[in-house]
Amino acid sequence: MSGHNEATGHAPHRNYVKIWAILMVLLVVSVVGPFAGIRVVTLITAFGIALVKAYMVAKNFMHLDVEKPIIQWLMAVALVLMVLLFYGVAPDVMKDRGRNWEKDAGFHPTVEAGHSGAAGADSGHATGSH
Amino acid sequence: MSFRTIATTRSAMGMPTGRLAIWWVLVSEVVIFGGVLVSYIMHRLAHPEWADQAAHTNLWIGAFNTFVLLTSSLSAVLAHQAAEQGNGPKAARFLFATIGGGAVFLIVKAFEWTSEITHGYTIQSGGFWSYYYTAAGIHATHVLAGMLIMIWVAMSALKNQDLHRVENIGIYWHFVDIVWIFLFPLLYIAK
Amino acid sequence: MMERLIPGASSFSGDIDWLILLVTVIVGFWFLLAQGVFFWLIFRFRERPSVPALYLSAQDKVIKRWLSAHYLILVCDVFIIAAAVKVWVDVKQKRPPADERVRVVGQQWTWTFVHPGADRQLDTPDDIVTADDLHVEVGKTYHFLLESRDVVHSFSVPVFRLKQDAIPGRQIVGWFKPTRTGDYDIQCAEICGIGHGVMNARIHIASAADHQAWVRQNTPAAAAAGGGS
Amino acid sequence: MATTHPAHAVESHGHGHEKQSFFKKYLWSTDHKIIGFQYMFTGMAMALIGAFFAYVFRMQMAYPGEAVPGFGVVSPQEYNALVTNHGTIMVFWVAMPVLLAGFGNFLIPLMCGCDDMVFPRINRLSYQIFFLSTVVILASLFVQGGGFGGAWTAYPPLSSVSEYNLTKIGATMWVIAVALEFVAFLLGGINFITTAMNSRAPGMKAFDLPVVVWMIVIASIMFMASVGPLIAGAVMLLFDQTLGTGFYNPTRGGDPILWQHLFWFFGHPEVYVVLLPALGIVAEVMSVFSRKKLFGYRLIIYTVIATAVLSFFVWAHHQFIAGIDPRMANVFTVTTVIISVPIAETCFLYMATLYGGSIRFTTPMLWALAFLAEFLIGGVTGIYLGSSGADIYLHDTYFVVAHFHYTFVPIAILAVFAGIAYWFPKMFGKMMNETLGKIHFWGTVIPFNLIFIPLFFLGAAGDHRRIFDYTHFPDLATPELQAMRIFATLSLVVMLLFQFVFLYNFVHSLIRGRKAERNPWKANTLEWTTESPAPHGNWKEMPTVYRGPYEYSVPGRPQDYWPQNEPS
Repeated sequence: MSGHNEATGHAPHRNYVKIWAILMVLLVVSVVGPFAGIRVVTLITAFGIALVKAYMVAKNFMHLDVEKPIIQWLMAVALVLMVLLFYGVAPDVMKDRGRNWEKDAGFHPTVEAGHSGAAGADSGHATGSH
Repeated sequence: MSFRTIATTRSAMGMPTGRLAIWWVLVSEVVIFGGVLVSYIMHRLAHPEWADQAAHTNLWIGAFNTFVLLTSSLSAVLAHQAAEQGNGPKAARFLFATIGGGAVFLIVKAFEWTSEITHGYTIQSGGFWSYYYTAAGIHATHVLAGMLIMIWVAMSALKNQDLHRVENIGIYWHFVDIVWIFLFPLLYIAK
Repeated sequence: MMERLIPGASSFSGDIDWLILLVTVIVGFWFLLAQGVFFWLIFRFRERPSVPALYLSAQDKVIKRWLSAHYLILVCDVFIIAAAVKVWVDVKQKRPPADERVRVVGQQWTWTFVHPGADRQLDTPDDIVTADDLHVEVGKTYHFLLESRDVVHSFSVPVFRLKQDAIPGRQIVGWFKPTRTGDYDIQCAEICGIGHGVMNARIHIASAADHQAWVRQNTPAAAAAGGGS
Repeated sequence: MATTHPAHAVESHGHGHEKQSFFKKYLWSTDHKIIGFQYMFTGMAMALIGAFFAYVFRMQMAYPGEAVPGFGVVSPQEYNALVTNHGTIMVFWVAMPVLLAGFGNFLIPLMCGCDDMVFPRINRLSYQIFFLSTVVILASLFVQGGGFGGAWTAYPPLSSVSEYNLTKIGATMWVIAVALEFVAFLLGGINFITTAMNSRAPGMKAFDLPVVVWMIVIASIMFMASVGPLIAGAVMLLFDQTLGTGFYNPTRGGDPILWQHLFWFFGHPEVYVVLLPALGIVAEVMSVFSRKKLFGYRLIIYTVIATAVLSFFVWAHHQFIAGIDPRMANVFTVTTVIISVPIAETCFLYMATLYGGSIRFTTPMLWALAFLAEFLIGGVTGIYLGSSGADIYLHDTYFVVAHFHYTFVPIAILAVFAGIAYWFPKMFGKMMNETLGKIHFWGTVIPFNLIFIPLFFLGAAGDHRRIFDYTHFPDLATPELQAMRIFATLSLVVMLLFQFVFLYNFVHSLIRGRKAERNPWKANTLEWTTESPAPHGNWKEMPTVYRGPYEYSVPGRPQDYWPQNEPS
């Protein structure tokens, strides 16, 4: 099955080594970025460059640019779904107080998970005020 | 008895079946990693104090592993190029280089984790470490699975068989690479 | 409609009953219409000898006629959404100022209620702590501070039409205003382990005089002595 | 690459039919039909188990504390485990394997006109993983401490901390089983999607596919797109249980609400994942037995896609009172109620198909019509629960239970029986007994309504879910309410007893049934153009497609059907 070249019209030549070299430069930048000590710069060099690198790998190595549009849409939709998940969940999970609740800093459960104890196994009795 | 069914050889939408399938695999992988990363990002933003835990990760090991994975991606795409030219043995050699890259990645990771665990930073040590080990662990499992499948693909590529699989496993490998590209800043740089 | 099944005893129970009735009317109309048409179609177009089936392809005009149901349903939806959101905002999103606050703590498998006592302030020595019995006064607006000490519970008072999950590690605030005296069930409505089925409590809604009498009788002795001086 | 010239290519089957051992033919087969049967029979066996659970806990509810015949006295722990595993099994081990994997495997290659799935060995692996998950979930009921009892939604910390659920091993095995099951269906789903996309018969365009194939594919895509976060969440839950992490532990920076979101982000689309194949089966059956072209074929698919897309935006309506931000609830109310528009449109289009038809009341048609009528009840009662204001009261009451059983029973029972009665000739080469089929039909549908209509009223009266004994709640322990519970329970027993009619009919027809011809129902779709039962490889010569699947009663033709593969 060597047919997909004709089928999708892959670009015949790409200089993969050159792309790899660019990726390496970007990697160096993202590692060096935090040493500037400026938060904004770190964010850009870390996540901005991660996006660029991911885009380059997807485009050039995975050949997503010459892939069928339906595949490009698929990937985009999957990513959009994750954004949707984030914005659906964040109001509840990401904050420490909401419209009608706040996280309880002094919360002590009856059982500390991971440190197994016998307490809580039998029916709890009413304890005093919080 | 041949396992190659007529169904497999058809291509009603003008795209090889294997490649189509691998993209669907990636859709399911995007949402799996998406679930972990969305949860992690949310908690990370909610807990600035996790930065103290993150400060103990080793940036240089992370950077080295990024380098290894990016390079292995290069050899994977070169293997694809060789396979397109019909040169199975050459493709297999590049694939073995990629497998080697994956092995280096996992070995480095094993040493990194061992060192961290002996310093007392286990999966129970805090929220960041839980996500750190879980996200990187799921990723490492994917690297391992990709290597095993790649060995199988390379063995048949040596005999000039099933060369289309070289591209498919390559697409998967690049995806695993992309996941790491995001894990690297999320786990190692953001402090 | 709902009052026949279960009495309503809070200021918003009537609103929720009204919303349920509204949905029943709107949805019931569509339901009966659809079922009526459906059974008529089944009866009318049963197989009869020498009557062949029609060959209809969905032409534009026909499609449009069927699509118009879209808009009708959408209009009904808007009514339902508007009513539902209004009730929701009143019950869950807005909170009228409180006359008193009570703390409700869920725990496997009991409810602990902290009443503010005579001074109407929580976290003072005269707080009255009870297990599985909540005493409130009719006509007063209460804010409840809902907590859980272990797993997810759900504080459900059917006569109030009120329900709110208790999440460990969070304090959730809600409100209610009893409008009718009597003793009613409090349930845990979220599965919470073996004893979920016995995690029952009672709410005692009393008139002002009766409630004050209860408060006096149950004020902790130490607090009564200290508070009286 | 013969497929680039579809009209001229004649594909024929290379490998002959060598004699195979029983093991190779039925247990280790890569044949899509056999794998479909494996899924279907496993699912049906699990349905019996799940039904038995329902019988036991309904009996306990009706006669609290008394020994249940065939089980004994039910302890609270056992009650929780039964309720939990009834839900889990019925959704993940009955509805999914039978509808999606069973019918999907059997139908997609036959309806697409190809010899097998595109990846037969992955398909086999999919079933093997699924079988393993079945073993794990069943074994979890017998380990020390008993089966997991934290409801099928498994909200942490109850599910994540063994001191709370008291079923350390059972809870862990439950998570592992569910995760394995997801992996199995991901592998299966990739097969379904690629087969339908890429392996259609020459001449067959996407809109020549029968609706059921579309539905199964859309369902697989939805499953694939929604399950990822839950797989991640399940791994995190497993680590919370076994490795002592704190992903859902509020004292350690985690959040119990996170699981609820991850679960329902999958959990709501999941409802549509099982609904769509059922809708597809019903479309096939209704079109054939009313001898009518399916009305608005494309429109049905568009409305279903609209429903599928919308269903990703509604998940938090399961959490209205779970402590989520009340303002978010308003958003989710809007999306939830709006979803009624496309799904009602789909129902109208189905009903429009009946208009002008010539309806034959065969057993499959009865099941399909009952599906529509009953599903409508499930649909309209959903509006109550989607309206946030009303959900404050109705949430976690028996109203919810009745609502989703009015969706799931039509989906996983009525539509499945429609499918089995319809495709039985093609599956096994025998006709099913119509009289027994109709007895079974009425014996199932009438008690089904008698079970769940009382539950609506019980729920409205304040009965909340998963309670093993209502005598502790004075307001609920009234004789009237208890009489309704007993009535529902007895109806359930009647309904379960009538299932033996089906089992008898199934086995009897398999052995003694009248031999089926190729096309006993005079249907158009491709699976009826091969022998009954379809041989390995499906066709000796692969079919070519010339028209859509629903050309019934075309004027000017001697017959009232026009098979897809018949040259014009």
